[in-house]
Amino acid sequence: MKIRDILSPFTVWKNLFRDPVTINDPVRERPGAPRYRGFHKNDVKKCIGCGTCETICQNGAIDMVPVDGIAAKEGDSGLRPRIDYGRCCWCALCVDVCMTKSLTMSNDYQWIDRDPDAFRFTPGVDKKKWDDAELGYTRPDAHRLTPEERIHMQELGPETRIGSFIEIVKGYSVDEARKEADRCVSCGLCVATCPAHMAIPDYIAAIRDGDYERGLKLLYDTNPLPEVCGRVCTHKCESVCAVKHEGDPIAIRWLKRHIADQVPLDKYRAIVGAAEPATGKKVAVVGAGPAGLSAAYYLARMGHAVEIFEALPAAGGMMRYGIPEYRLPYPDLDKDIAFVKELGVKITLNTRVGKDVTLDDLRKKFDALFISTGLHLGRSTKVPGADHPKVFQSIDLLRRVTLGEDIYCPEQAIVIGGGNVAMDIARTLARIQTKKYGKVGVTLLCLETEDIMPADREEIVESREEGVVLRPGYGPTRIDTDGDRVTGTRFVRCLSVFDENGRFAPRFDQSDEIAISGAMVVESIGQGMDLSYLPDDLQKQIVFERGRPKVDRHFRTSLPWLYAGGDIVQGPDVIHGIANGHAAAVGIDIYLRGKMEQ
Amino acid sequence: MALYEPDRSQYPAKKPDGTLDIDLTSGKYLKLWQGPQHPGITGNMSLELTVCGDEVVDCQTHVGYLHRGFEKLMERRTYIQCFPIVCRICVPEPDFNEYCYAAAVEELSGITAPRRADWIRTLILEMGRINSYMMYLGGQAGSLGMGVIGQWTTYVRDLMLDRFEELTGARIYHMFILPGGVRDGLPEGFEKRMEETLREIESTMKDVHEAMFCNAVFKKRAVGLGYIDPALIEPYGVTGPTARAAGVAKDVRKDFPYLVYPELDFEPVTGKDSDAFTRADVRRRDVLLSIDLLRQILAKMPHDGPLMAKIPNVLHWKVPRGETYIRAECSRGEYGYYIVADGSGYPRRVNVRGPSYTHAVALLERLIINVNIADVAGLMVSLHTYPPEIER
Amino acid sequence: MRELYEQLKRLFPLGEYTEQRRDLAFVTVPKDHLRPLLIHLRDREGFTHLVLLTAVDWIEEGRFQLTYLMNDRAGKRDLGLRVLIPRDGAAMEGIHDLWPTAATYQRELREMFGIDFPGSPRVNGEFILEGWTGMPPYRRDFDTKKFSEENFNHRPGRATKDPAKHMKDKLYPDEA
Amino acid sequence: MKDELKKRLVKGPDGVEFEVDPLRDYYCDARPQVEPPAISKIVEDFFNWARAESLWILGFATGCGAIEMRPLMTPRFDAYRFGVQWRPTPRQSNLFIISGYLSTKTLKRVIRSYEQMQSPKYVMGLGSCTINGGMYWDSYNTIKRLDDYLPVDVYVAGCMPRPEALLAGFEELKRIIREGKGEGANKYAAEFDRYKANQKKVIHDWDMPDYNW
Repeated sequence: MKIRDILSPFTVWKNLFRDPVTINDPVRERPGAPRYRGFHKNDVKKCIGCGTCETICQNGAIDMVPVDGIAAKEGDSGLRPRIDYGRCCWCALCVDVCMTKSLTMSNDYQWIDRDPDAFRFTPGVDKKKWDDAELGYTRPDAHRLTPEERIHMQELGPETRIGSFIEIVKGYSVDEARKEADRCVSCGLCVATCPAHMAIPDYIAAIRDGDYERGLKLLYDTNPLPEVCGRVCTHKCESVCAVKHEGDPIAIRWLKRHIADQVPLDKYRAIVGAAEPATGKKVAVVGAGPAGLSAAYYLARMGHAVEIFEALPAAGGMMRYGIPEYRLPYPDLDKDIAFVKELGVKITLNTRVGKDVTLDDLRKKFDALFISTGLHLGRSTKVPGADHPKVFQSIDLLRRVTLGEDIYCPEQAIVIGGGNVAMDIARTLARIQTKKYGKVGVTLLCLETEDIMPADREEIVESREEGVVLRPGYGPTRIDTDGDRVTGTRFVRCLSVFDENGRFAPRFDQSDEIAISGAMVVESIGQGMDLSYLPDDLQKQIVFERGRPKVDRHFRTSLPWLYAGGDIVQGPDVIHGIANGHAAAVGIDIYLRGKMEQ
Repeated sequence: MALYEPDRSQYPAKKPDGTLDIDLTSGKYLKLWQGPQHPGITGNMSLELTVCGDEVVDCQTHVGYLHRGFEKLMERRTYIQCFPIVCRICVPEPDFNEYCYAAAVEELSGITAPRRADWIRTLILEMGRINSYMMYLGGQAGSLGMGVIGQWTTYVRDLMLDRFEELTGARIYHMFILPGGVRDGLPEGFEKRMEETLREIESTMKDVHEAMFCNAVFKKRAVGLGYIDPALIEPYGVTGPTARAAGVAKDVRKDFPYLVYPELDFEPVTGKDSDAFTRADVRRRDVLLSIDLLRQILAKMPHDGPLMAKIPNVLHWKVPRGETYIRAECSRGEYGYYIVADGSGYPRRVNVRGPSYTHAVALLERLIINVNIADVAGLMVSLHTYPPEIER
Repeated sequence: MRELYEQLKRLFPLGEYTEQRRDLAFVTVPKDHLRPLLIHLRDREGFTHLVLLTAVDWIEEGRFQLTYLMNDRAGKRDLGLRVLIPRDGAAMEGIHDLWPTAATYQRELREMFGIDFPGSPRVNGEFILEGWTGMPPYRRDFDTKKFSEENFNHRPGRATKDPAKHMKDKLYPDEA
Repeated sequence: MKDELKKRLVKGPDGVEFEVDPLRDYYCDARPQVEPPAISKIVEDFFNWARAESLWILGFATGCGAIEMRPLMTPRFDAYRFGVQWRPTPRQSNLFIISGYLSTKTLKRVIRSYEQMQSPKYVMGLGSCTINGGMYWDSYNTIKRLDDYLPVDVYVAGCMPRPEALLAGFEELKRIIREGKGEGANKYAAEFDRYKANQKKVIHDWDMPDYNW
């Protein structure tokens, strides 16, 4: 043993002269680091109650609970996360996965209590001392646990599509659809917003699993027109998608279409199932639009004999005669209708109720009636010159195009209106012009400015791409005519469309007038209904509310055997029509079964 | 077989059936339990010692006091949900769990973590290694009679925990390395504060060298204690500093380079004498190596670029069928994750190979024979085992 | 790794071969050939390090997969040997005489999976669990959540709501 | 039951055979009693003050939380200045920190250690695991609610609670003791049967006496 071995331990003594490293008051002097994952905070106003935090929590520490003062509404479940600190492990996965970034963590870490049940609280609702802490963990911007970008949808370029009526959107491939479906967080906020309350997270899960049969079955539970809805639905669901808060919403509509596209028609019956045993009851449906087809489908499933009466030469209603082919190709519409027929629904075409057959006849022959005749009367602007023969209604033109008629289409056309129908006619005219003249000459004007235009965003973008000139924010004052020719239209700037109560009351700046030249004017400012087929005595018995038949929650009018649905009740929308049809079918079924028991 | 048997030439005698002839009623032998009650370092395991006088003649280890059934729990958690729980498997050095798990899931899913994330991962692993060694050095000195070393090393370890806290947002369970990358980059001014911490550790290591390794008492007690014959290294699955102290330069960082180790300049630390003293010394020099590596990492590390690879939506992350094994060199030896995926959203089987598993049971039972009772704790600590990773 | 497999294949009847990485492969081995193969790998091929020994429960197929992961440090490669044994009356020959440390693994497998290794030291004694009378917990048919709920008290007062269902109850309770 | 714990006949050095029941012979196993407070409130307050200022912790790290106790024992946080120190044996301790999850195997040792501690004694639960199972809520081998098995005086939230939080916990515990509310040991005695029933429900091989001190 060396002497050094004895002496060197005494170097410890040099520490006698060091400053102590002891922290004076560790309890109060040591706040957590800026990134510290301390106790949770939640911005309850930003939170949408989607529950992804609950889903990801491996400790089962989070409950979604209703909170006073926060009601469920579209896009917000009204629930807020309650965290059990008897489970939490402060991994912050809930913060990382939070769709709105409302859930964060403070840098506070001291919570002592005698009562073990106290450690359960709803951040942001139960006041805690760390609610105002500035530091703490928030999800770094680049750190994402769910993909934010929507899978790109292959579309035809404007040059290709303008020359024909070929469908623009190509649809997802299986791989793309699986990737897009993978983005869904399965929160289910969309279900409430969907008028048909489709099981959206479930069918998206079916795509993820590649189980299209399950997917199709789920679709048909609430929607018998998936090919149609997958293309032209107004997809309100996407506007409340939890993913949209940081990124693009899930392409719910296109995923639905993908399922229907993947399954051939001849497999439908085996997957969805056949109708129930016949009940012997008969139901007549007037109008083969989405509501009529939907009602007929569900009634047929329930075992009732259904016959649809359609005035036009093909079934589909507005889906066929309103929506242009480039948005909804006829074969896809036919596929949906074919399956409705396959279930035993009889569709009598070219039969206008009120003319070819009276409603009273139907009343006698059938046990119940469902009317869904839609809005097929165009509304006029009623400005001077609007009654000129070269001033058209968009809805008439679209129908004539579908019927194969050669419509009048000059090199320059003016479309008045800012909704989707206006876009449809503008783009239809653009296609006809391209065929006829090789160039597009359509100007679209509407009262609304671009940010509040009712048309879908992609419609606005795509019509611009196709060469349609958009002049939002103008209202027509006069249509200039010269004998049997229309020469143009004068517009004034629209200052505001709605008054402070939100009612339609446009104000104009008369000094700012423009003149647009065009040999044709198409009015597309809304549609009305034609209920002239209802006999007068019935018209009197039916209660109307703001011009529409009043119905109960089963879409029964004031007459027990008469149900109504679709656009005439709900306003123009495919998915609402489908939902109405379904609800009415349930109501009719209850009514008929009640009668059977008597 | 003879090699694997400890030297029992003196006593007790063997019965014809091969078991030891220990008659507790004779008064010659005594059963003595050590643990599981413990104040920290040796961990919750107990030794059922049979002693004769103050010499251990037989030993059975008892583990399982910390068993939580991780491998079972992971089978019913999704791949992302496993990420927060893996670090709990080893308390003093949790990051290797996070890295091995993340790397295994990435490999099975066909994802490559961004390079910058690899640098940060390496940084964290080396920081964790220093932390773990600081626990060890304090424990080793404490178990052989020197309390003050533990006071110092715990202090510098705490400084390192401060760095961990500002980088990862937590002191002990960092939960920072997740499948796909890491959570965030370095905070501002981190390099400077890290350098200060490293300097503090270096100066403490000098003190430790003086006060512990040059200390006559420590030398007297540790030299020759728990000698591991190099021939035992492979049969007993010995890895890490324990193997390196026997002159076998086993170091996963060098043998099977992972992360950014190929870009770092280092040589594994080895020793010759394979006893408790050499093992302590190898670990002390390993701390210095880690300090050097940390400096290299901070100097070479890129400061921009992505930190996360594109990963599937974690809420339904499915991993294709397959099995893999990912290893890393932790402060105690080879740490590894064997993961079997069956194509679902949950791992089919996860097996954690902690170095303590081989060291603390079979090897300890073998080494402890003929050791003085007073040295049992010192021997246990010199193997540097953490019981939670034995039973998981 | 492929060459090693081809070479071994001439000596042993090997099954399915999966190359996971350049330096890691898994190969299926019939139960009876495991021991000679291990000895061959250890003494001739440099696979001296038994990294781990564990089991996977393929309950659907009624089999356990035992994985012996061997490591050759000099050759910088790993070979995993898969041995499939029937789940009923699962038993396997021990390798604790080749690697004494394997005895620990075998004790764990015995306790956690119920796979017997006759002759392995202390294999029937308690290892990790204490007073355990039920099914070996790592078997797939053992439900840890159910067990936990039945045996331990959880704190009451927890209740959660599904957002979609809650919204239905609040916003459209009557609709289909 | 282990062989060595079974009743057996033993031959003494004098050749006389006698029966040994290790379970009864090893332990003192009378039921615990509720200790009434001192007659005078001033005396009791004084006692409580003294108890509060000398928290002696049993050095039994039952789970991961132990790792944050070492910093407390060392200069940086230095709990000793607050009258808190760690003792190696239950006989000298009056505070048991359950540092996180408890496997049933450890629970058995914890119960014995707790019972051997001197009254009045206190229990502090660290982290989520002691409150409601924490991240091991679905594990087959850990208990979920510590207050089913031992009377807990104070809980500290966190996983792990940091040393600073532990110090705050000591402050709170001192306050509780000074107010005379640290009645864990008496609660254990009063509700002894409930605690024992819960303990025996999860510890399947109960090979020890019901109470030992």
